[in-house]
Amino acid sequence: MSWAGGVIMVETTKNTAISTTWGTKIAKPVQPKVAGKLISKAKRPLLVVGGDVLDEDLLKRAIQIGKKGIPIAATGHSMKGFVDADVDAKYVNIHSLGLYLGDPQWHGLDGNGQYDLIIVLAHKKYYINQVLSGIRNFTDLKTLSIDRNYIQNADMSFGKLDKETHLKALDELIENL
Amino acid sequence: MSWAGGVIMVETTKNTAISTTWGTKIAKPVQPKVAGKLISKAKRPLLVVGGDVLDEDLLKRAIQIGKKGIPIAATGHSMKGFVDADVDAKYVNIHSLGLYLGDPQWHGLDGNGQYDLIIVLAHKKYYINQVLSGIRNFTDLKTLSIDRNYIQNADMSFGKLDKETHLKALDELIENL
Amino acid sequence: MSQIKTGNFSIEELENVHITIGSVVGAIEKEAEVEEDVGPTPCPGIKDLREWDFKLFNRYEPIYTPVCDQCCYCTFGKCDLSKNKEGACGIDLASHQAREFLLRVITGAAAHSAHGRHLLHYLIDKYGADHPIDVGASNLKTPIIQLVTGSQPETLGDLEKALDYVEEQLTQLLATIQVGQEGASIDFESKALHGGMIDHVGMEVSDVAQISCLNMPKSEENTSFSELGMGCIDSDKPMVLTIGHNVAAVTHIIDYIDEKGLDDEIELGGLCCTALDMSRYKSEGGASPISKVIGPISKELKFIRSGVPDVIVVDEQCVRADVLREAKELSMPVIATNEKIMYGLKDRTNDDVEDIVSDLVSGKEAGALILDFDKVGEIAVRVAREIAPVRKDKGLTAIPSDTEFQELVNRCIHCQLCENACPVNLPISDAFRAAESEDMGELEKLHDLCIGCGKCEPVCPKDIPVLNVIEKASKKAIREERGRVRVGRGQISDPEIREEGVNLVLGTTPGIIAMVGCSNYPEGTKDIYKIADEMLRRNYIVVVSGCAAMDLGMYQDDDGNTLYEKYPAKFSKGNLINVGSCVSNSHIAATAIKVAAIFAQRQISGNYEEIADYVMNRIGATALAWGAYSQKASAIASGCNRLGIPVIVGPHGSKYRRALIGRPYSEEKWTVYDARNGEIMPIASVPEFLITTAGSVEEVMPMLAKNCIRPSDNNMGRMIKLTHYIELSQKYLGVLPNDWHIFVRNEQDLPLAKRDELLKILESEHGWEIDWKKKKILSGPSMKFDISAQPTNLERLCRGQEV
Amino acid sequence: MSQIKTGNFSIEELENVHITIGSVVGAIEKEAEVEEDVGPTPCPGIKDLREWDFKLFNRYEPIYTPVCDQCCYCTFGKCDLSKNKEGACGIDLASHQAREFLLRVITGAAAHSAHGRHLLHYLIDKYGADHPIDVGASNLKTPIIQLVTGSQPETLGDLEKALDYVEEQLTQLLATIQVGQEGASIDFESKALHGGMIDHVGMEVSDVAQISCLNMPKSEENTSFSELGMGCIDSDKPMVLTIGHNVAAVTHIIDYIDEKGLDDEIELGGLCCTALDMSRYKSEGGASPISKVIGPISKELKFIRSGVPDVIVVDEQCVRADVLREAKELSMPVIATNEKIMYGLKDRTNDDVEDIVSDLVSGKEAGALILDFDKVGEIAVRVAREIAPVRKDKGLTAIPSDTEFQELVNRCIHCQLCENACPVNLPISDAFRAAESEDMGELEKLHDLCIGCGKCEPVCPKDIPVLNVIEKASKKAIREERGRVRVGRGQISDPEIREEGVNLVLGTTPGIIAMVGCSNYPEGTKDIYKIADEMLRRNYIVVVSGCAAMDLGMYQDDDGNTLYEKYPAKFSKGNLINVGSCVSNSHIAATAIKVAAIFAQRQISGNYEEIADYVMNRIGATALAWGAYSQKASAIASGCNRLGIPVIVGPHGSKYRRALIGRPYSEEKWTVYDARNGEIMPIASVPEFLITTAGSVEEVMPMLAKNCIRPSDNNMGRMIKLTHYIELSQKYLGVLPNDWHIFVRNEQDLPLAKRDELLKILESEHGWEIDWKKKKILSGPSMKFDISAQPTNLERLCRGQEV
Repeated sequence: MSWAGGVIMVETTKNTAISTTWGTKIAKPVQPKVAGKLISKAKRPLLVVGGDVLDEDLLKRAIQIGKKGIPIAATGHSMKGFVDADVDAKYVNIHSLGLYLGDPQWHGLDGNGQYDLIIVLAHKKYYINQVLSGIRNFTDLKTLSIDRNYIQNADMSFGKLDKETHLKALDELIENL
Repeated sequence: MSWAGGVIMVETTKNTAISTTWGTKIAKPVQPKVAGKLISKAKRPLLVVGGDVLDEDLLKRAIQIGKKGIPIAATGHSMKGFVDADVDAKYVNIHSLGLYLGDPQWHGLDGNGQYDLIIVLAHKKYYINQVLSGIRNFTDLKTLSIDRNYIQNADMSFGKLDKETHLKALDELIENL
Repeated sequence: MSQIKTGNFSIEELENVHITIGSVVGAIEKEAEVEEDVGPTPCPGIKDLREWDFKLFNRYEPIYTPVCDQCCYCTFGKCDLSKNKEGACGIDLASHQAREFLLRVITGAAAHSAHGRHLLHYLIDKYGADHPIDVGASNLKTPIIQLVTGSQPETLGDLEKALDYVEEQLTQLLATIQVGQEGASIDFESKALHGGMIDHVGMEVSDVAQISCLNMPKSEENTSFSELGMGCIDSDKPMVLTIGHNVAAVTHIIDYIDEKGLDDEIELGGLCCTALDMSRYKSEGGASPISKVIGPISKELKFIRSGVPDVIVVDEQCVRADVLREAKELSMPVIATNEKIMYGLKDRTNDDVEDIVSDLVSGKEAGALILDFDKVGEIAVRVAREIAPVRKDKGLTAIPSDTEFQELVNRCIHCQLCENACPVNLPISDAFRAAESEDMGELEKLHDLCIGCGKCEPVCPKDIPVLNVIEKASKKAIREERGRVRVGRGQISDPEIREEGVNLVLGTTPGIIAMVGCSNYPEGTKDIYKIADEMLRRNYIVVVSGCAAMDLGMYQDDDGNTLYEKYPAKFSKGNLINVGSCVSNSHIAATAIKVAAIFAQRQISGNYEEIADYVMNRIGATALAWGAYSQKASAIASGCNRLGIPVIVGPHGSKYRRALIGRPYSEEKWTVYDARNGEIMPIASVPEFLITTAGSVEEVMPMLAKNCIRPSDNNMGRMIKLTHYIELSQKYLGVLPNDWHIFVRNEQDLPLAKRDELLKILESEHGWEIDWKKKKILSGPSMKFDISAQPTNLERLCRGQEV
Repeated sequence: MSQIKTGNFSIEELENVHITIGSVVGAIEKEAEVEEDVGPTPCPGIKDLREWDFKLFNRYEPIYTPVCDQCCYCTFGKCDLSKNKEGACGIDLASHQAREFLLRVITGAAAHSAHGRHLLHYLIDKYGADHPIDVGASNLKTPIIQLVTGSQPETLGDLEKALDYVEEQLTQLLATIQVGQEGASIDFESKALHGGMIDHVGMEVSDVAQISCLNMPKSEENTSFSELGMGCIDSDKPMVLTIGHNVAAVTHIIDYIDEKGLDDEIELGGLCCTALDMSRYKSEGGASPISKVIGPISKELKFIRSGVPDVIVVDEQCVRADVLREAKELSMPVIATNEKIMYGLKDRTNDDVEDIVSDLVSGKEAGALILDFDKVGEIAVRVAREIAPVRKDKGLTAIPSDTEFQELVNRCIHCQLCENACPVNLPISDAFRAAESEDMGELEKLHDLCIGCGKCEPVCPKDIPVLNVIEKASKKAIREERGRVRVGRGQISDPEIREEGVNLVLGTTPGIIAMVGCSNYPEGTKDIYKIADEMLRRNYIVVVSGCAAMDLGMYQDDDGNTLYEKYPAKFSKGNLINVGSCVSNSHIAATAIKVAAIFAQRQISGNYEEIADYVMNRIGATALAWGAYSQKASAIASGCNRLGIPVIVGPHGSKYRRALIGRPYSEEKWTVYDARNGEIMPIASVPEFLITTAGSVEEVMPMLAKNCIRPSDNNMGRMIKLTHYIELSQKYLGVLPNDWHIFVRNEQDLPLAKRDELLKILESEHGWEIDWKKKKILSGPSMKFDISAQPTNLERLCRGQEV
């Protein structure tokens, strides 16, 4: 199967079943490579991770993304995973973050200004969908989910993946950063 | 463009934009030929027409369908169009019809028993969507919209069509009855 | 607080306490208990009329047409309930729809009752709790309150007790919306009817209170007329526009104008029921109102965008949420006068009038919250007068100029997103295409069909202000949009009932058509005019209220007469009666109660079930809320339904989620008892529904006629009703009704002019035996005609059944 | 009804009238007006505390996370409001979300208040309106009622007036849900806080009434314990299961058991707050309850499916909608005892007890509606005893046998539709896969995580009863699911407040953590135990109520002690207090009011704003509704918020649609006045929110500690609080908080053990000047420490500002 001139390594756009709707919009399924390119092209991306990132395999990859220079908002208790990781990670409550992200006066977690692409990873599905519902309706930010679940309220999202495929997809994404 | 071994004469599956959702289900877009076959295969189809059928071009086609032996439920004030048409048309209020259709005790408009496929044509979009919402959630009937608008609460529907295409689509459908 | 126990006692020791006894609460309750003429259910709780409701649902089944398959009430969810699945709390889709409907009903009931409470606080404050209730030539002043609560309020203060009851019941009902409460759809349905009944109490309190205090017409036949329509405003004058339903604040504007003699200097016009109630204020005895009625909510955005108003005064209900935003664009100050709508505005209630006027005129503030109505009266008028010259100079309007218009029309890319968003799916794209070729006709056609919601605009990818374009194209139509509405008269008086009751019960007056509700019409405003005109010509009594009453008056015949001028306004066949505003709807249901009380001498206090049974079986009344849009309409309809009055709503009404419809083919459901002996009598399947929708005015006409048929009709009455049913079906559907024969009990029920033809059909198609010599039906009818039969659904009312 | 005007008058002529004076209404109102110690807002209407609300919103901004982008309130729609578009009535998404939140709040408030009204009718009927209010060793018996309404009820009868006020306000608020009312989100927000405040009045009425009448503990420290958990029921005995929140009917079951001496013959257990209130009934003075507590709503389906109950008695609230359907499957009769939940059951209230018992035992009827509580008491017990042997014989349970279990597990096709439908997205598919290989561990793990909603089942294409499979695999866990809960004690007494007030205001008691709400936990029941244990070890006062109070007691330490046995129950640091059921939540907010009244000698009657200001600035309390699920929680939280108490809810709480969160980086928002002179003082950004969510218990712990910091802390207090904040952040997040330094006013605020380390960081990372010899901060802090400063948000309270 081909996509836009490239070979797809990991297929992440299947299994986008939803059980309820918020409205007429749902996330566009996205392949890892495209996701990687999108992040690379962003001026101020922010990786927002949740507590589930403390899973060893996921944490490793989140740190790899962080090491590519992407700042990390460590929500929930995920901060614990980044303490000695030498990445730009800061704790923030995700609901507060949802508020700040929509505020043009906010200078970002590091004081360097607002973000333009929000990447979410390792959250409770229902929780991140709610946070993204706010962002989607009240800000102009682009959002991208690279989580294991299909996160319908992001602008773009992987489909629902098994753990192994998810890790491979993240690897492919990281390669494309 | 090919479909299931046949040539598509009139393309009716585009333009299925919706402005609001009722839930996670929306009508599957359908081509006229498929719609025609579906009706032909049904044991007890019922064509439910609304007041907009009094448009001359539409009425002609509704009568043609009726002449193929499909009984017609003439809702709203559409009965006026069938008075001397020599088709099996009977007036019924569409909301009442929605109730009767879900009742296994009902013997149909003609006393010959319940229906298995409900075909809708020439209704107010918002009204038929509501009636179909009830049918969809509380009965096991199959529903098919061959209206000009995309009727999302049917099981299958044409997309939104301009008048001319719609008439052609109906013609193609009639050919396939 | 202290409680004094029941008993004979001396309370002399209270003499040295400085008190007001708000109301001698217990006294009334006690009295009610001992008086023998209070029925079994004074102040019923949720369960007390449940058996009656279940009887209704046995025949009229709830049918659900969900607007959403999901439930999002609690954080266990949200849940997909499609295909009647259970959600996280165990509720299924049917029960959730019934709950949603209940929520709509109690929201509407709360709107009316909270309006009533506000008004009552205001009126008691101004006129005293002792102020007597006076609604005109009636002993039966508050039929609904009496029927429901069992007591008969005599003063404003007494009305408070009725509202206490209403508020307690509404709180009980609202509690059941909470997740983890009722589990059965049928019990949610009963609760919804309870809410509807409560709603009518709230409405009656509101209207009776204002009629009693504000010099509104009191059951008057010859009330005056109010000018009507967007076209009736002299836009050269400063204009105060009022919007809403609660006339309290607005009366102070009229008083100020009166006091200062500014009648000729200023235009005072209103949208929605505040407008109707403004026209009733001080219009007792045929006096003419100084205010004008612009129209219902569908005109709100259109009229504001026209730029004509100079200041807007809002109170509560049916006020668009964007009034402040829209008005600000055109430098129209907005004065909010009610806690329910405050728009985030600064509370200026205690500020100096001069400061407020200056802040509003200068544009320093876009609006003000002012809860002191004397100040509102003065400020509204002064601001309008001061700001008008400036505003007119600037030519402030949202309507595009000719050049702008053409540019906007050409900008359209025909993506049809506006059509998708349009609640009535108007062919906007085609109309724009026509306008590109300078044919404005198609756009102009949209004006009357358009409900003025503005949803087309935010979805337009080219930022075309679609509504403004339509309005621009419709300038001529708007200028001609002027008519007259008869000032609301309040209740039907006892003497009128005494005279007309027999005709209604025997059917010789073919029926009462109550046209109520708002402007959410499927095919434009004229719908309502067509229906009224047809039914009036057929001698039905047409009773109207609220925005339907306005829209009716928008059309004139060739002689320049509106229906109000064409038809007299007595409670008698072929008459057209405007009872008043939204809360005056209570008088319509009250009319049926009055017939039972005055004509049939039934005891009504706390005797709900018996009276509802009487109404359902004997009073041929059908309500039509053709443009129903808000939760209030569902409350009003449910109140009618519990009382046995069927209601038809327009096609949009399917979005109320549930109808109550009978199955005419289930014969076992269509029986009553004959109260004379308890025998079961078959009846024809009418009313065929308690609430349903119809698709077009043409469909509605025969439905109205048919659903005025009642078991109590005598031969003459039945013949008259059947004649209209058959004629209307033939006229509008082109055919004899499928079911006309089921209404025939003997040959005398047959329409005279068609008797032979119909007898033939009965013989050939239905196998009835006819004695052609005598033109008599020998066999066939499934029911017999017996003028002295006493149809009832209540076994307990049958002779020999008294407990 | 008659109205007697204000004045000195003789009412001797009333002597020959047989009356009850329900309440001397006006008298109280008058009294209140003349007494000088009533504040500015007795019985506030919607607008009266709006300015206070606006102050709150200025700092704590509403942030909306819609559960749905559409509005379906009226038939103009439905409307897509995504991207904050306006709908057909002009409302935008933000305002609609605020309105939806308001609707949740008033629904919850109505649930509590309607419960209170029902209870009060019942108690007045039984004990008389004169029955005195008695809540224990307190003069301040009804702090919330007094604060809000300005009056001090002394008897049950007096409580009715408070409810009248509540019901009027709820009706006003419900009215604003109607389309065409409020247009500004900020005003909907103010209305939501109004509803929250009203809710606490309703809750206080409910609990105070029952405490006063039902021999419930009255501010007792040493209440007894109730057995707890699905594992605590002896399934060999007949069992009566009660479900709901309203203890009225249930007391009659206990009375019947007592009367007949059946304690040992029957198991009486309850789900949700009825269970807690059953355990309080007759438990005054340390008496032990005969009833047991099964658990919260998450156990409801599980426990019914177990087949253990023999009869189910439901009252109101938190009762699954499918109880009748589920119970019927297992031949468990259901007795409905409240108008709010009638399940469509036949009303048997007036039927003969023998007939009802026989119909239920024989299975002729699946249940009965019985509103006569004496009958309920007898019938519930008799039916349980008669039906139990039959039911046990048949081995009725929904839990599969071993063979069935394996078949069901193998039937799974791993389509994951169940996981998609699961509110917490449990890895059901993987657990089934493990079970296929006979590893039950994964399924067993789900048991505690599963909230027992059953949504997995209708979506299963293979008709697997997923919940039953999980429960089968968890039999051992369920058997071990037993603990103890301390019987709810009611209010905190005046003397306790007198003793502890100073510690709270100065911060030497680090804070009050109020753990409330239900069982919608993100990671299972143990969450709540972990939090309480951690905070108690740190000397926080932990106050619990409702289902959170149950779940806490489910876990035991190695010595077999629950937290209730580990920690004493006085209102003092390091104590764990269970106030009681859901409506006892009012006592938690009341505690803060009591501190203001008793410790600080503030006048509270009708003085809401001042007291809320006091609470917000001086009382370090944070509420945690970790498992909040229903509308009630949003009402309780909003009542806390208006009073200045911040609330954290679990991640599911994001589905309440809106949070109120401050922006710590907006420095201008974080100031107060110093009441001594009106000077503006900067403060640290705490509480940082009024309501927000957190993702995990680990995140919550430092949040709790931080948000107990208050401007009024003295150095010792601030040091203690900061120590906990820093330690908890390090323990659970692995790092120093980003913002710890903003709480440092001088070196004495620094945690003693870490002072040097922290001073270094202040110097190196924040550029503060340190005098290292004296270990003193020379410059850096953005605010000064002044023990005598009087922080307030109300300019009017500043010296020289009195009007």
